[in-house]
Amino acid sequence: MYSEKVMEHFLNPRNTGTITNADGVGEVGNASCGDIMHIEIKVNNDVIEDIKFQTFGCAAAIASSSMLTELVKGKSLAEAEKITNKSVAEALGGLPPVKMHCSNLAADALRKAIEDYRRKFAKEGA
Amino acid sequence: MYSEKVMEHFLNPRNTGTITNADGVGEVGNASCGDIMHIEIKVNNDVIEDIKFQTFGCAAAIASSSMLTELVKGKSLAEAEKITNKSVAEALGGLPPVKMHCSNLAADALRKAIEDYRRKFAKEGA
Amino acid sequence: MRTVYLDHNATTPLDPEVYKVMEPFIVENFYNPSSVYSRSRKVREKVEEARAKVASLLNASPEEIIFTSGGTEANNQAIIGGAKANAGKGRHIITSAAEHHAVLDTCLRMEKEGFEVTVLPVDEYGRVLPETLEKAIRTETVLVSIMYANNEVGTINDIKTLAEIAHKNGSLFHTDAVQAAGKIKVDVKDLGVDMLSVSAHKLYGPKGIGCLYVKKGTKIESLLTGGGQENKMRAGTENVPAIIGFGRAAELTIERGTELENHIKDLEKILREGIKERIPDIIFTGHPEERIPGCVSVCFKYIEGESMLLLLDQRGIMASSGSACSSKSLKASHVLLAMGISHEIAHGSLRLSLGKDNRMEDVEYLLEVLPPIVEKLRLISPLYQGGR
Amino acid sequence: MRTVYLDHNATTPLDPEVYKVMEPFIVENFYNPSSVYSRSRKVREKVEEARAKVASLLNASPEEIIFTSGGTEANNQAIIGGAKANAGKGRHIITSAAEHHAVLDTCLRMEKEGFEVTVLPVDEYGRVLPETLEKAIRTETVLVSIMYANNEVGTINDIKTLAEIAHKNGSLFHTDAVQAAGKIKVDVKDLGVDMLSVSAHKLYGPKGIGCLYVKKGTKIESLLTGGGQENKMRAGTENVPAIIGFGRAAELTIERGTELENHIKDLEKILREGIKERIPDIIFTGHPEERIPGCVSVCFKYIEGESMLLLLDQRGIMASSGSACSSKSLKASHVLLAMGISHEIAHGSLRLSLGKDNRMEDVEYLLEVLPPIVEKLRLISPLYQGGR
Ligand SMILES: Cc1ncc(COP(=O)(O)O)c(C=O)c1O
Ligand SMILES: Cc1ncc(COP(=O)(O)O)c(C=O)c1O
Repeated sequence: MYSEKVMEHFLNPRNTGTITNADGVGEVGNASCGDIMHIEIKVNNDVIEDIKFQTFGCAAAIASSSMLTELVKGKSLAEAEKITNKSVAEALGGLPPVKMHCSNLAADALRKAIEDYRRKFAKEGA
Repeated sequence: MYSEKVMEHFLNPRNTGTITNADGVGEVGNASCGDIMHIEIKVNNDVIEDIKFQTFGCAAAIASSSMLTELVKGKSLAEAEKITNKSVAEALGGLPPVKMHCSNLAADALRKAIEDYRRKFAKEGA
Repeated sequence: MRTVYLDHNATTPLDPEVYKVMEPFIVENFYNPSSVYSRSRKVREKVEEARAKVASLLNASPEEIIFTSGGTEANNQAIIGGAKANAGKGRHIITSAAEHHAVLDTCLRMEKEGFEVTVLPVDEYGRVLPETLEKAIRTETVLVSIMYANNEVGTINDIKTLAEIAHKNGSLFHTDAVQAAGKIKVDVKDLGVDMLSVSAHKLYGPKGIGCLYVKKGTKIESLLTGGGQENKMRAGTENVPAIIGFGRAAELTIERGTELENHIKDLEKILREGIKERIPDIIFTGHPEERIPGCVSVCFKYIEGESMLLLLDQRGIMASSGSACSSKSLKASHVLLAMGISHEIAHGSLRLSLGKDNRMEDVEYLLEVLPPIVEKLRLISPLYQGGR
Repeated sequence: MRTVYLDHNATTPLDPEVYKVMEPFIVENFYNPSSVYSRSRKVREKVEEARAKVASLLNASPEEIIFTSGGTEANNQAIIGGAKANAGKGRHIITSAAEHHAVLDTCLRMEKEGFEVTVLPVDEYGRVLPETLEKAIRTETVLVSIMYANNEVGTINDIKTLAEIAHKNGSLFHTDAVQAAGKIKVDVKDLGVDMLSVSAHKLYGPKGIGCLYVKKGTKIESLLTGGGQENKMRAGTENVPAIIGFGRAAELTIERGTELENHIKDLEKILREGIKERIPDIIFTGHPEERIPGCVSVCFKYIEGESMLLLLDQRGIMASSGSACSSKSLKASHVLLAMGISHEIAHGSLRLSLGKDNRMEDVEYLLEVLPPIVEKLRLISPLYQGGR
């Protein structure tokens, strides 16, 4: 069903948990659809210095979150924003068609976290 | 499917064939229903001295004919007329429900042969 | 790696005793039971012996048993065939919200054929309350189909009372006993049902075979038309080895009596208590007493079922979350939702179903493996406050 | 006693090679392919491999194969599911008088659902002539179902031409290829059909499994509702060992190529000539050339089929008279009658169907045993003048 990469990330998820005093926080999904993703980032000089996730969901959702954090950690915000749900799925070696919707959440959660950071930053900058 | 008795009579039918100068001939059935029974009798002093059959039909039909001839050979016409299709089936140890109609022919053919004999006899007697 | 099978409600291992009687009919005695030669007639005899055994398991007569390709076909046959043949009575069907899809979806589909369908709600334990049926039933109700035992939570319905209500109203009563047969006594006369479905692979028999009990005198239409097999009620060359295996599985079930039931109940008790002791924030679902033995259905808050299953699988434990049939679907179990459980909690469901070969060591192993898995998933769950 | 099986159109012996691949999935790998754990997923993979093999036999894609419980279900599924899903086009169905009951009776049953059914006549060989279809087809014809090869007389229809006529009219075309698959090449693309039925037990595979090919894009309704198996087209826990066996049987059929066909044709020729030489007053039925290999259908004047079969059985020869499925019925074969053969002659039909394990000795034995049997029965037949 799942690729080896998915299983590897699911069994050993990277960057789980939360960040004390995170610069940006994003959450998407809801329990009724079966998936919730929560992402927190620490930003320094427009670079994602640290990122952590918490996910309620199936193996595909957990693996997608984990893969996303690996993909963007150390990247600039501009680069990170280019990451799509599709590129997360691709990095995982593909997801079963029936599970594609799960990877749809990870990039969305990150975008929300970046927005959140920008909102705060904009205020501080103002 | 068939009792041993049925199979025995089917494999070794008694009294097959025709009688030269038969006193009575009876035939019932038609090819479209799948069974035809032809019975010839030789009568002496109101006793069935000889009886032969020819049957086109399934094993149950052949066995019923054979059994009927055994049952009535040597019997008086009065006794022979008491033989019913049911008693033929019983003498065979029963027939499968789906085949009951086949034994329905044997006694009918005999009755027709007796009628035929009586008709001729009546004429001669008259 | 050690493996522990705890998914007996999905399917059961074929009993080697069953296999033994099937085997000669797979390769050697392959004859079509409808042919007239003696070898075929011997096969036919064995088929009829199997029918008698299955009938005996249900306290029915052999002529009341129609072999089908499984529980699903039996349910479809009962509902479509029963409703259509008796539509003169009316075009209203009643079923329950906790049914297996083979009943629920088949009933709903009858709407296309001009039937009206009422789906009865169930209580928090998944039971259909007799008063609910009393209220819903009408003169035009042609058929009531309510399951004997639920596949997800194990809850047993009071079929006897429900069937009485249907009969008082002149409606046919069908029950899906796929999860009951082999686990508890199934007596069609005592239950008073008109139709009852069974699937062999749920009672240590082969896949691809089941039956529908149809009470003598009950009018039903056949589902599959063709050769006149199964007394004109179910066309198609008989699946001989499977039928013979089903017969033997039925016979073994009778022989086992309540011994197996008791063995499984003992294990279940330890399993339940062990989980309760070791893992907080859980909800056992299903009726506390009116339940088939061996079915432990439990929701673990804050986490999702499939993740649990895959982590259990890593340790050789096989279980299920919701119904096996809908495990590919992304929706929470319709049964748990019908019982009033929230989506969030329903997503965290785990069903452990014990079977005849399970031993105490299996339960102990599960109790050792499960708690850290739940903990691991909770720690990465945004819903779990303990993780923040 | 020597036994000679000459009833391969009724069912075929399971190939030991097929059994070999099924066996591990009967007892050991009993898992439900819909479950999520790895052992189930491995079973799922094998099911999908089998689907690919069956698809390959028919020159179809795996997604175009729906596994069913046999040929009868495949036919019912095609007719009911195809006609209902496309009833927008119209409610007229066309079939032929020589169809197997699984097609003929299922079509006729659709009359109850508001469909009109035309049963096309066949010619003296049992063929549907294209012009007959041309004349009968109408704008409202939603479905045409005409068999590829006839089970009783072996006649092959010109499916390609018939399907073209249906398609020109915008009607769906289904063919029952139960007797064709395994005996002659079946290529769905070349035939141009929308749906095609196959049964595994007619090609040395297991009983209880078959398939319906449904061309991509063809709308059809499912017959059995329930769990979402078979891509939502056929609910019910998969009959895993049977599916895997079907896959292997399909593969072996491909491997055999035309070798088997030639072997059987050789035997058939000797069988036919031998009968013709030894027994007078006979009528071979079926098309002289357009015929599946191995099917010798012959009527012996003045005598009845069942008697012949039982006497043959006494000598260890297994054969059939008319269709195996209707062997319990007392009516003459509807196929022979449709071909214009009289009741009287049709009752004397014998079908000898050769298979892959038959050898020259089997044919010789039959040729030695059959003539005295025919003679014996003729001598006690009132229709036979030679006997008087
Ligand atoms: C309650 C219930 N009904 C029906 C079925 C369907 O049975 P089968 O898979 O034999 O078609 C199942 C099993 O999946 C079940 O648990
Ligand atoms: C032409 C034809 N169609 C359909 C069937 C039915 O197939 P099954 O017995 O697998 O249901 C048969 C065999 O009996 C057949 O010969």
